[in-house]
Amino acid sequence: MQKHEFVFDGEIIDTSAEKVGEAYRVQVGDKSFDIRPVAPGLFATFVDGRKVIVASARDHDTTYVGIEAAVLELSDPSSDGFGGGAGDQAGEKDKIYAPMPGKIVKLMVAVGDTVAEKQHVVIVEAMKMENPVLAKANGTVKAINFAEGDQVDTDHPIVELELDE
Amino acid sequence: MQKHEFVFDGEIIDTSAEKVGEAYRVQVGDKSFDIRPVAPGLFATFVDGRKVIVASARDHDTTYVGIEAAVLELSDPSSDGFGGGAGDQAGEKDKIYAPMPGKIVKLMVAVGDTVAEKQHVVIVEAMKMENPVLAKANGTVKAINFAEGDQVDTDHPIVELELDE
Amino acid sequence: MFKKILVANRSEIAVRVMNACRVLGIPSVAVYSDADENAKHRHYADEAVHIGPPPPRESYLDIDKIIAAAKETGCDAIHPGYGFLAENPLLPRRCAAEGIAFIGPSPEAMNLMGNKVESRIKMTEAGIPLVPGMKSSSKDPAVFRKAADKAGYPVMIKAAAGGGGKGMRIVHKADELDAALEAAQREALNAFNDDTVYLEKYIASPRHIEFQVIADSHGNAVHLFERECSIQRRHQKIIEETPSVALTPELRARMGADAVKVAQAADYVNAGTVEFLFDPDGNYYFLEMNTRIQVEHPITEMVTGIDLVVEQIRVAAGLPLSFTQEQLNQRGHAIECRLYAEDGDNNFMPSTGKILHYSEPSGPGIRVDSGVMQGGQITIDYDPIMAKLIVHAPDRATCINKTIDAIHDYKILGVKTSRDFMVDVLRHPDFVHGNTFTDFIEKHMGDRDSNPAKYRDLAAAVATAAAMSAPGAVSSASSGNGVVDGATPWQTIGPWQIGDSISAKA
Amino acid sequence: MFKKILVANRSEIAVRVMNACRVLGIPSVAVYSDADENAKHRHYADEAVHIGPPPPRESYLDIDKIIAAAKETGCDAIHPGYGFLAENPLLPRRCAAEGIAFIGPSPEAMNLMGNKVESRIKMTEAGIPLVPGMKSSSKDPAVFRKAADKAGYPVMIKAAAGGGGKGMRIVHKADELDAALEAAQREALNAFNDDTVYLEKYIASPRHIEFQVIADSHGNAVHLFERECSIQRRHQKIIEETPSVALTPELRARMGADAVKVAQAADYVNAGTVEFLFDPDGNYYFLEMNTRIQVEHPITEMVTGIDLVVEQIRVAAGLPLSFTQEQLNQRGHAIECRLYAEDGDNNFMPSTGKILHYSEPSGPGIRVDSGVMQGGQITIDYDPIMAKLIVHAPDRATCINKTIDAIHDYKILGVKTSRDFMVDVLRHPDFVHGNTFTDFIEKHMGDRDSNPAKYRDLAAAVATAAAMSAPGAVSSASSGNGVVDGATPWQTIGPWQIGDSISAKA
Repeated sequence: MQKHEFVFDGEIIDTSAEKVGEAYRVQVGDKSFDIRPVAPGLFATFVDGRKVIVASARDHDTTYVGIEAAVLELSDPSSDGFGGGAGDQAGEKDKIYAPMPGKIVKLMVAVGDTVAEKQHVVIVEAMKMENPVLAKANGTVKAINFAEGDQVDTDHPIVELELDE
Repeated sequence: MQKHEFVFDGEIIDTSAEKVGEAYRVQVGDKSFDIRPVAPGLFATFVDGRKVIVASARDHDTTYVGIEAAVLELSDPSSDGFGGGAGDQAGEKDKIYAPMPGKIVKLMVAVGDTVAEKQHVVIVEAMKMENPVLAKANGTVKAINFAEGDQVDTDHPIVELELDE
Repeated sequence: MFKKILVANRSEIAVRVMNACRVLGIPSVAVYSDADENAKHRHYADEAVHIGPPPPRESYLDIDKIIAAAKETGCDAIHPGYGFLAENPLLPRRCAAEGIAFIGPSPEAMNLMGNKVESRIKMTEAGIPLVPGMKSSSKDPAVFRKAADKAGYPVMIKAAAGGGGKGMRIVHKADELDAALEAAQREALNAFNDDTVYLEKYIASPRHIEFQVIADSHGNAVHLFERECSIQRRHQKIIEETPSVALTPELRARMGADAVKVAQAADYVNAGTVEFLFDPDGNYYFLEMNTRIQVEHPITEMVTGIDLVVEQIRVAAGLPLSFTQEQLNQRGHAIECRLYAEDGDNNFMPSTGKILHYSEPSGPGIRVDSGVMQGGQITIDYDPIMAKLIVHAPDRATCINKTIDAIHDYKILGVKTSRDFMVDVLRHPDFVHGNTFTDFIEKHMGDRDSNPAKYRDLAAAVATAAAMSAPGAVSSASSGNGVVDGATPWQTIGPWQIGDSISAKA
Repeated sequence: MFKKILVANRSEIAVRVMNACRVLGIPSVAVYSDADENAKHRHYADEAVHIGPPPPRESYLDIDKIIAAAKETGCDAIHPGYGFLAENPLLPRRCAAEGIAFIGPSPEAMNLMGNKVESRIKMTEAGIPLVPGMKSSSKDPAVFRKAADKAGYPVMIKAAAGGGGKGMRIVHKADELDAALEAAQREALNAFNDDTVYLEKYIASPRHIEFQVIADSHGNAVHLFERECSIQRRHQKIIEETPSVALTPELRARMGADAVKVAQAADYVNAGTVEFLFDPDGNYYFLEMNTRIQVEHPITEMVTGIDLVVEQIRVAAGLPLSFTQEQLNQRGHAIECRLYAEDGDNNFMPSTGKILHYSEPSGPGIRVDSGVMQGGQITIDYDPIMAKLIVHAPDRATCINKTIDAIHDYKILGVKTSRDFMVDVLRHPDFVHGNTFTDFIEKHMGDRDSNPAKYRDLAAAVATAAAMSAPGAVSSASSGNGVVDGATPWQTIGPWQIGDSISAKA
């Protein structure tokens, strides 16, 4: 019986599992799943009584699991607090990051502005498209760390907010 | 520069090869081939100026190579004289083996009979089909090691011949 | 519609039927013997039930076990595929008694058509042209000798319960008749558990042209045009195509109408195939009707756009046909190549072993119906069909070339196949010109020289690269832990450099 | 016919064109930038030539480099795919000067249709119905304001050189016009190196219905029926289907005849697409003609059985069309889903990274045109389209269900896609009922909740099994040595036991 721990959406999930023949019987809470490896990165299991193939792959501290059309990202709890990834993954709603490396074509807020959740604050051009970046919560702009025309990566916040209570 | 040796159809083939980037440049006689791994067991190369995908797999001492619709079997020279496989591969024309495990349904020759190349000598039933087994050379039947109804494998000759000169 | 379907078969046809179930949103249940513990059809189904040891009589042919598996898993219908129990009327009878639907014809229609002798009588009455021969079977070799003398040699002995070339023998001379009769009876007994055989005149150099039909329980019956299956070895089809180059639109309409008449005469409800011999003078003779989905059904699907197995299931569920004769047409050309585990360079001797490497071709117009996986074992227990390659193209010439390309891209190592043999058939001028008769292989391929030695040096180079490449880059029999891959060659093509620094040189 | 064809493009369309070359037996040459050193299109071709750094202007858009690559490899024809140079008349002009055939229209026809303003004038003359708007472009915002007031808000700003939603803006109110104009011009400049934009009336809630046409150099021009491409986000198509539920046979024939008239008015020789807006009252308006093979061409191939790229190459080689209008018909229903590297749950934000796992669906009626491989990198350099899933079925309802199944079987990990978003579209009652208008996503998907949390426990169980399974059973980013696999899930399904001992329990 092996124990494992994953973080999904800020919550810890505990699992315990044993090998039964070629498959793994995994206990998650009060549910039991049988998961059988069928090919590199592919597993067979059941969803709503129908056999399905699910996919899994790891990158650094994250396990990606593809079930039907959904992809879930599970982090190792050991990595970096809960979230384990770039800032955007960590649930830091006060920092606004570019979703991908690109060029800032428009800054739509200034320090001191109040912004609402889902408000467009920056436009980043990447892959030949202008991509609006949205605020993740209501707040006031505390800092702007880049200027229009700057190249940005995904590790440094473009805009920082003072969140409303 | 690495040297390799294979046996094909009773003949030794010497190769020498070096790695060039991700590919292997292999010299065989006065010809040079570039072979690039593209996936597990698959390689890209050229036949008559067109890019083709070829397949390769090993089992025991034999390397199987699939090129276009052909499959070639190359043996390691170290294994067992030249041939390296079951008797049928070794070019022993005086011994007649079942091509696959099965049941002898008919023996069509007796000790002392003369047989001609391609003459049907035994019928072996396997996979629900009656499969004639042919003599591989002209000769005289020296020994018959099984009876009708016997199960045979591929390692023991059913009929042994005294070959004509 | 059915709630859950048990597929009483194995290999590619079981997978094909399960695919139709998926399209219809119906869960499927596989049955498997010990030999098929890791077979593709077992894993493809939603559920699977073990039904016994490898010999078919103790598993796939055991009606009690099939019925028990269906009841255990709550199936309300059974699809028999082809072969095994597909043409055994005991299965539909038992299904009826157990309240399970049988996806196939009534036992009466199956009985009639399954017995080649009875069906000949019925079809003579219905006005369908027939090959001259015995009106009934016999155990007495003298009756066969007399019938053969009357029809004139060459004659053909065929299993009454037959199909697939088993229990079939051509006899050219009177003194060969007794031995051939004995062999045919023995094979028929083994294959069908019934040694009844009969005899008819052997038509030299005919084409084998068959018509796909389907009929529902509401009185609708249509044909889905022809398939030409003249390329046979030992009376077993290996390459099929549609349309046939031999048919004019008029002849096609006439034969199609006769095929529908055959189905109607038998009160037939299901997909079925009416086989005709087509002689060089343009006459055709009813040969037999196969009361099941046929191995070569996909080429009809390609040119008509109809999913025959889906339609077969719908019809079995009592639904009317979802199309009329007028709505059907033929589009383009389709060829099927049967990949048997056999040695195309050595008299089609069955080949067994482990599949060391397996990768399928892919692309627009290319379909593979397969029942095998890399790492799988081909054993002596069952028919050696591993997969079918089906290619669709706008015209016959393009289709031939596309098929050859696809065969080249189809990689199977460890078990012998007749891939190279089939390429030689497809390239033969007589095939290209449509001169396809059932003696094609005997006539044109007898002195064929496969000569793989032309690839000798390249093969040694590849073997060298394989030996040198990183562990894991080459699949190996010893690494077979059930984790498999069946990537198609061109889907998975990886890093490759070309240009000044590295290229092919002679 | 051509001796060797250079494909001046990348990703899935380059692979698609090379596949047509293979069908025709013509060797193909790829070009690739530094970013595409390991890209699929590079490896799929017979030869490949490196043409520079990642930015398109220094590689895929550099005509000198393309021509030099063609000459270096002895190509006598160039296929431009879609995007990049496909609608740039400088390439056919240069090809003509260098004695290389261009597989596309004449520069004159391209010029005419590439310029939305000129083409509107020409089509008005030809009697084709048009959306009211500006007759010519301008740099002066005041001209746009005046035209907008005349046509009445809402209006739409479009790039004259445009396509794919770039440089396009809807403006609902006068005070939004200036900002939108500026943004559209900026995007147009970046995308097409030309900031010319124009304005026309915005038709609210229309359908986008386009007709595939093809014309040869012998005066033959036909249409291959419609594609409905109403499911768009940010004016970019994501799901296309054919036939359209909105067309009656009469309307189809009339619009098809108008589409042919458009091609003829432009002296057009090549495959092309005539786009119409179709308003809720059944009126249609000419929108533009795309003078290239279109992203969504495969659905037309599925229902007509024609290989459009093969036909395009034949026509460019001076051969007549291999079919007439009368020989064409629509069979069944086809749906295409575009797989972009983007986050369907987050405003379609582009996504980059390494493809950690990649496996494609397969089976009868399922086709995948893809340009990516497991282990490949999705970078910011190019359009985020990775692959197209194309599904064909006898009817629309079956096609929708089969498409959802195929999306489920399509596994891509490491880069985000809108697969789940597309399943939600396909399942939406308005989609199922054919209520497909260009505002579908805005209207129905705005408050969509993807909620992958329902799979939370199962995902944790799979992650646990993955962690426990043998090394190598799980693909890992760190193992990426260029050895890839792209096996389809159901092709490669391996050992699996079910029955009493082990099964799914809740």
